[in-house]
Amino acid sequence: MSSVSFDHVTKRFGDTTAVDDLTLEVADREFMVLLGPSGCGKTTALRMIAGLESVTEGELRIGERRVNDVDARDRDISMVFQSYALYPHMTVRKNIESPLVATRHARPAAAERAARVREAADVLDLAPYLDRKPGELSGGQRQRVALARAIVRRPQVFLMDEPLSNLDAKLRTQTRLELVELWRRLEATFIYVTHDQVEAMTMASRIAVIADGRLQQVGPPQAVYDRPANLFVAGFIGSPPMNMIAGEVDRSPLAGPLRVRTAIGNIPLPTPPTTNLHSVVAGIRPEHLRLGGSDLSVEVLNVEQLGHERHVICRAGDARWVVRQAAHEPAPAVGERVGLGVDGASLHLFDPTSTERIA
Amino acid sequence: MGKRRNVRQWALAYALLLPSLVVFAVFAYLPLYRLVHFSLYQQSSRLGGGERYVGFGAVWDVLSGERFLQGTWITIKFLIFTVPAGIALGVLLAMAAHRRLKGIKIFQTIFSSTVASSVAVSSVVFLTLVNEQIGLLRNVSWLSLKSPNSALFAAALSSVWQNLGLTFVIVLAALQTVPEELLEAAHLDGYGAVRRFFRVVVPLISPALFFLAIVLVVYGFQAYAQIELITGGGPLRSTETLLYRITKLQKNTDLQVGASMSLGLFGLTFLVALVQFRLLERRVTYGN
Amino acid sequence: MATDAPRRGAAIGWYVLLSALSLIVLFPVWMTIARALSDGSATLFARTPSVLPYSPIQWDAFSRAFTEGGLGRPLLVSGLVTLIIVAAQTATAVGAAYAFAFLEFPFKRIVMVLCAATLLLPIEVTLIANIQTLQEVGLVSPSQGFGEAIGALTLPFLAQAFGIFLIRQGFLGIPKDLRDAAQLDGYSDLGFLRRVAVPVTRPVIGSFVLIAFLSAYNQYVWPRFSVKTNRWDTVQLALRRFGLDNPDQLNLGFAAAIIAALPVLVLLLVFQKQLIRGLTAGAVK
Amino acid sequence: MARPTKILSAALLATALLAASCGGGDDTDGTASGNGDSNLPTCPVDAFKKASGRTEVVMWEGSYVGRNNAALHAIADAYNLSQNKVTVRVEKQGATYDELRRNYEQAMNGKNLPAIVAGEDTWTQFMVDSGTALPASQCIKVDKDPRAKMADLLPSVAAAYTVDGVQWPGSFAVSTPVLYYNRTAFANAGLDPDKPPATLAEVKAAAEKLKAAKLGTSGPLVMKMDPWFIEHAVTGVGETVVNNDNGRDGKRATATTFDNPAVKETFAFLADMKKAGLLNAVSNSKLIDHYLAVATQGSDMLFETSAAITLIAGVVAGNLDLKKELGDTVDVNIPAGFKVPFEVGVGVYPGLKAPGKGQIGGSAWYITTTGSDAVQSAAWDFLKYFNQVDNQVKWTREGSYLPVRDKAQQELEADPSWAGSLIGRWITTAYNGMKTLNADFPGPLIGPYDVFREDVAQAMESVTLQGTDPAAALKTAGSSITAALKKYNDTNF
Repeated sequence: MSSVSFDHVTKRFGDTTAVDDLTLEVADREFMVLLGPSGCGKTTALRMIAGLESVTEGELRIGERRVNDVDARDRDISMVFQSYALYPHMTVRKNIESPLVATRHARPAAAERAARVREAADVLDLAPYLDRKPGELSGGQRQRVALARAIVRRPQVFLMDEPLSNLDAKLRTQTRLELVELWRRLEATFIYVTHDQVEAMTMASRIAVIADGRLQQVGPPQAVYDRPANLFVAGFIGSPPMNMIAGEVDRSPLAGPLRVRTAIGNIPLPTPPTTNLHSVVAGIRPEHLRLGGSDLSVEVLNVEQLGHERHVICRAGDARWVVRQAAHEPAPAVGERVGLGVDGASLHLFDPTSTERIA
Repeated sequence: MGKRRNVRQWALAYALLLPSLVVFAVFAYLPLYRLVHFSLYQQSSRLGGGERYVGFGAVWDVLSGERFLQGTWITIKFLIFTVPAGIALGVLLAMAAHRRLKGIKIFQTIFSSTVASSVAVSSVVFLTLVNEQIGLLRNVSWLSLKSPNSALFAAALSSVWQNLGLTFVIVLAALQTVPEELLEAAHLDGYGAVRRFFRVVVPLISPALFFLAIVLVVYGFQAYAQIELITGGGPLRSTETLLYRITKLQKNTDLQVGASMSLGLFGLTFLVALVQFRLLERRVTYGN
Repeated sequence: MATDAPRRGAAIGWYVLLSALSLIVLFPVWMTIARALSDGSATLFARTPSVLPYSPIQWDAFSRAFTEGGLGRPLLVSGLVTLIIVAAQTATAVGAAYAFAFLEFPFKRIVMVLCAATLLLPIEVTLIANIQTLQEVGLVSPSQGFGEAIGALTLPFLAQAFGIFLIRQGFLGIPKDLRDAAQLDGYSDLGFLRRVAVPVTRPVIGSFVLIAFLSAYNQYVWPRFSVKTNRWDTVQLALRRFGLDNPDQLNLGFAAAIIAALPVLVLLLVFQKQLIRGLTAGAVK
Repeated sequence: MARPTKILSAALLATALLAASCGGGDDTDGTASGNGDSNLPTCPVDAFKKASGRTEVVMWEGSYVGRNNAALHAIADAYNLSQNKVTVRVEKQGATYDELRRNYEQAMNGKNLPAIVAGEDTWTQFMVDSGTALPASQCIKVDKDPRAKMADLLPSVAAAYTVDGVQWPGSFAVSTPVLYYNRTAFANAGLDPDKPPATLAEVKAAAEKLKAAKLGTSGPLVMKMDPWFIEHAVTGVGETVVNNDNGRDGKRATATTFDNPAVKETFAFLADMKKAGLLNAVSNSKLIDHYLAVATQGSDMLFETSAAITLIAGVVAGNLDLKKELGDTVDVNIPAGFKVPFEVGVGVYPGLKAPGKGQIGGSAWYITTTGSDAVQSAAWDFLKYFNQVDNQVKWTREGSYLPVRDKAQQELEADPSWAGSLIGRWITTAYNGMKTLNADFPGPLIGPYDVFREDVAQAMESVTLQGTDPAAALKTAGSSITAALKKYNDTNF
C-alpha cells in the first residue's frame, strides 16, 4: 500500500512554524499536487515524507507504516528535485544506477542493475545519453535523468519538488504531459509540489492548496477552481486571477431583487446567501464578465491582445479587474468608461473576516 | 533521526576529526604549553641537572632585552623591505600582463614561474648576484653583504623575487574579477588611466592586496633560509631575524631564552592575526 | 585600462614592456644556469664576474650533482616525505572538513575554533618545543635512522588547519539538493563522502593537494632542525651543503638548485590553473 | 571503512608514543659528577673485552671535511679491521662546531650521546662542567697498556687541555693559525716572498707596500672576523682575556680583562688596518669568502687555520708543477690547462711582538660517561689506537692536522717526499710556529666560550665593518660576556 497520510503533523524550525497541524490523506496511486506560494510549507511537507526533515508533532504514515522515525533510505520513496540534484561527476548511467548501489546491504546484482537502468532509460528515452555526464545534457534531458533515477528503484511513492521550474515554457508544457503518462504507466503515488497553478490544474488528480503552513483546500482541480474554499484559494487559482471587490448584501425588499452593492455598481444575486452577513467580498472570474453590460461601470486602463482572446484591464474602484473578451468582439478604447454585465450564478461570496466562502 | 542516529553522527564526527585533533594537540598545543614551561624554568647545563624555576620576571627580562628587541626590529625591517615592494611589483607585473594580447599566457607563465622556487632555491639563485666574492652585483653598495646596512636588503631582495610569482598570481586573479563595464563606465565618466587605477581598480582589488600583505608578513616572520644561506645572520648580526635568533637558542641552557623569544614571536604573529581579523570584519560590514 | 584590445602600435609597445619584465624576472635564473655551466674554479677565480658562463662551458654539472653531489638521495627523501605529508594532510583534512561541514556534534564550535587557532601556531613558533619533544621520544637525534627521520619530518604535518577549512568551504558549496538526493539514494555518511562529496569537490581538493605539495616539498626550517644527520637531508637542505665542502665546485650547487626547482616547475606548468586557484584561495572570492 | 580505521590507528599510535614520552619528565637519575678530583668517574679499562660480540663506538664530529674527513674514516676503518671486539662509526653531526655543540647538548636530554665527541678547543670548561666527559687521565692512570702513555705529547697541547691536573680529552686534531700569502704579489710589490711578515706591525707594512703597488685592491689582508686570531695574539704575549688567570686558577672566570694593553693593541691593529684601507674584513658568519678573496686576488694575505693547508694547496694545485709535487694528496677538479695565476706561501702566524706563540686550536676528542663500561673502554681503546705514531703520521699527512707527538713529526721529516712537498713544507712551518707556544700559559678556560667568541666577533665586526671605536666595541662585548659568564655559572647547577 502506498497511500501517504499526515495526521495533525506540525513542523517547527525554532520559532517558525513551517507546517501547521496538517492533516491530509494521499490515496494510493493518486497524483496529488501540493500547491501554494513559495515559503508556504509545501516543500517542507514533501521533505517530511521523504525523511529529509523530522516531524515535530503528529504522525506521518506511508501505507500503514508510521514513518516518523524511519530513515529516508528505508521509506521506499523517490524524489525529483527542482535542481535535479544529479551527481555531476557520474555518467547518466551511474546517476540512474546510484540508488541501486548506494546501500550496500540491499544492492541488487550487477546484471539486474543494468537491466533496470536500461529499462528506466528506455522509459525516458535516455538510451543514447547513458555515457554522458550531466554537464553535457540539456535541461530537459537532465530532468529526465532525474526522473529515471527516481523510477529505477521502483518505489511506491514519488515525490517531486517543482521539477519543471527550470525548463523553458514550451518544454514545460510537453513534460507535463509526459509526467502524467509516466504516472499512469507506473501506477504509483505521485506527490508533486509546485507554485504553478497551471501545473496543478493540468496534472493533479487532486490539489491540496497550502498557505502559511496550513492546508486551505483539498479537492479535484475543477472543484477547487469552481468552488474555492476561501479568499486565498480564490485569488491563487485562476489566471488571470479572480476579480474581487468589497460590497454589502442589500436585503431590503424595497430595493428590488437581492443584490450586492459595491462602489462600482450592484451585482444581482440569484439566491440569497446562506449567512446573514452584511459585509462580503464578492469575487468573479474574468470569463464571467461581459463588456457592454449595465451592472457595473469601470474605466478601461489597458487592453492586452493574446491572439485568441483579449484581456481588458479596468479600474474597478481601488482594484484592477480583468475582463476576458473573445478576439472577434470589438475592443474598447483605453480610457473609455464601459459597463460590465455579471452572471449572478457565477458570483463567489466570501466572509471578509474569516475569508471563508459563504456562497 | 532520533537519538541513536545522533549518537552515531557524533561518533563519526569525532572519528573523522581525531587524526587532525591529535596532530594539533601534540604539535600545536603541547608545544605551546611546553614553551611556557621552558620560559619559566632554567635548564641545567649539567647532565641530569634538572631545571630551576625562574618565573615571569625572567621571561620579561628576555622580552625587554636587547637581543629580542633587536631581532624584532630586524624582522620588522625585513617586512618593510619585502612587503610593500612585493605588492608593488606584483601589481606592476599583473597590470602589465592583464590584457588581451596574443601569447599573453606565455608572459603570465613567466611571471608566475618563481612560484616554483623555494626559499632555499631562491637563496642559492641570489648568491650568483649578491655573494661578496662571486656575485655579479658584489660591488653594488646598496646590496653589499659586507655592510650591516645593506646585507638585510640583499636577503630581502631574494625573498621579493621568490614571492613575485605568488604576488603576481594573486593580483592578476583579483584584476580578472574587476568587471570591464565598471572600467568602461569610469572611462566614459572621464577618468584618466591613473585615476581609473587608483579610484576604481585599487579599491576593487584591495581585499586581494590586503590578503597579499598578510601572506607576505607571515612569510617575513618565517624568513630563515634566505638568512642562513645568503648572510649567515651577519655581518654584525644585522640580519639575525627573530626566528633565526630563536633557532640558535636550542641548547639546554638556552631554552629559557629561546622559549621566551618564541612566545614573543607568537605574540607578534597573534598581533598580525588580530589586525587581519579586525580589518576583515570591517571589510565584510562595508561589503554588505 | 587593462583589457582593451590595443592597436597594433600599442601592442608592440606592450610586447616590448612584457619582454623586458620577463627578462628581469628570469635574470637570476639565467645567472644560476650560467654559473652551473661554468667550471667551479673558473667562477672562483674570475676577477670580474660575468653575465655569461665562463668558457669552457661544462654541461655535466647537472649529472655530477647526482654522482658527486649525491643529490639522488635527498630527492628520494623529499619525494617520500612530500608524498606522506600530502596524502595524510589530504585525508585528515577531508575527514575533518566533512565533520565540520555536514555533521552535528557536541562542542562543534569549540573544536572548530581550536582547529582554526592552530593557524596562529605555525611550526616556526613552536619549533624549539617540538624539536625538544621529538628528541625526548628519540625521533630527533643525531643517530636517527630512516624511520625516525621520516617520522620527524612528517608527523607535525599530518594535519593542517588551512586544508580543513579550504575543503570545508568546498563541501559547503555542494548543493543541498545533492546531499538530500544522496540521502534518499541510500548513501551512508561515509558513502556520501567517498562517492559524492569528494568527487564533486575534486577541483578544490586538487588545488589543496598542489598547495600541500608545494609547501611540503619546499620546507626548510623544520627539516633543518629535525634532521640531525645529512643522511636524511631533504633536497632543500642538501642545497645548503653544496659549495661548502668543496668551494671549487660551486657549479654543482647551482645545478642542484635548478634541479630542486624542477619538480615544482613541472607541476606549475601542468596544473597551472589548479595551482593558481589554490594559491589565490582566500584572496579572491 | 578501511581507510579511516588506518588513519585512526596511526593517530592513536602517535598519541600513545608522545604521551609515554611526556609523562615522565623529571630527571631523577642524578649522575654524580662533582667538580673535585675525588668525584671523577673511573675508567673501566678493557671492559669491552668481556662483552660478547663487537661493541659499537659512535663518534661525532662536525668539522672534518674533504681530505681530513677521509683520513679519519680511513683510520677508523683500519681500526675496525685490526680487531674484532670494537666497531667505530664516525658520524658527521653538523657542518660547524656550533652545530655539533647544539646537537651534543640536545642529545644530553635524550641521553643518546655518542661514545666519543670531537669537540672544539673551546669546549674544555663546558665538557668538564657538563658531567658527560670521562677524563683521559683517569684512563692513562690505570691502563697498563704501554700504548696508553705518550711521553712525547707536546707539553703545550697537554697543558691546554689539562684542568686542575686532569687531562680531559684523549686525542687531538690540533691546528694553529698561519699566514697564507700571495708570493707573486709579494714579489711584484718589492717584498721578499721568502720572508713573510712576522708581526702584526710587519703585516701592516707589507700591506701598505702591496697597496702602493695597487695589489690586493679589496684590502691586501683578508681576515675572517674570527676571535681566534685575537686570542692568539693576546695569549702570545702572555696576557689574559678573562679574569681568575684566564679561568685557570681553580676558579671559573667571572669577567673579561679587555682593558689590558694586548687586547687593545690587537683591536687597534684591526681599526688601523681598516681605516687605512688595508683590511678586507669578512664577517665571521662566512665560511669561504675569505679564501675566495685570495683566489680572486682581491687580497694577498690571509690569516687562517693550518687545517686549511690541504684545501688551499689543492686549489693552488691547478698549477701543473705544483700538482706533480703534491701527488695524489689533492682532491680537486680543475680543468686541464687552468693555471692559478700566482704562487702561494705559508708563514708563521704573526704575533703582536713575535711570530708564533698563541694557543692550541683545533679539536679534542672526549670520551663520554653515558655509555656502558664496555662502550667507554672501547672508546678509549680506539683513542689509544689513533694516538699511535703511524696513525698520527697518517692524520697529518692526509688530514693536515699538526702532529701532537714529536715522534710523528720526526717520522714525517724523515720522509723526503713529504718534507719536500708543498703541503709538507707548509705543515712544518705551522708546526714550528706551534712549537713556540708557552706550555705554562695556555689559552683561556671559559665556560660559555661560544658566547665569548660570538661577542668578540661582533666587536671585531663592528670595528672593521661599521667603524665603531674599539674601546666602545670592547665595552659592549665585555658586559655581554660578563653577563654570559654569570649565567653560565648560575646554570651549572
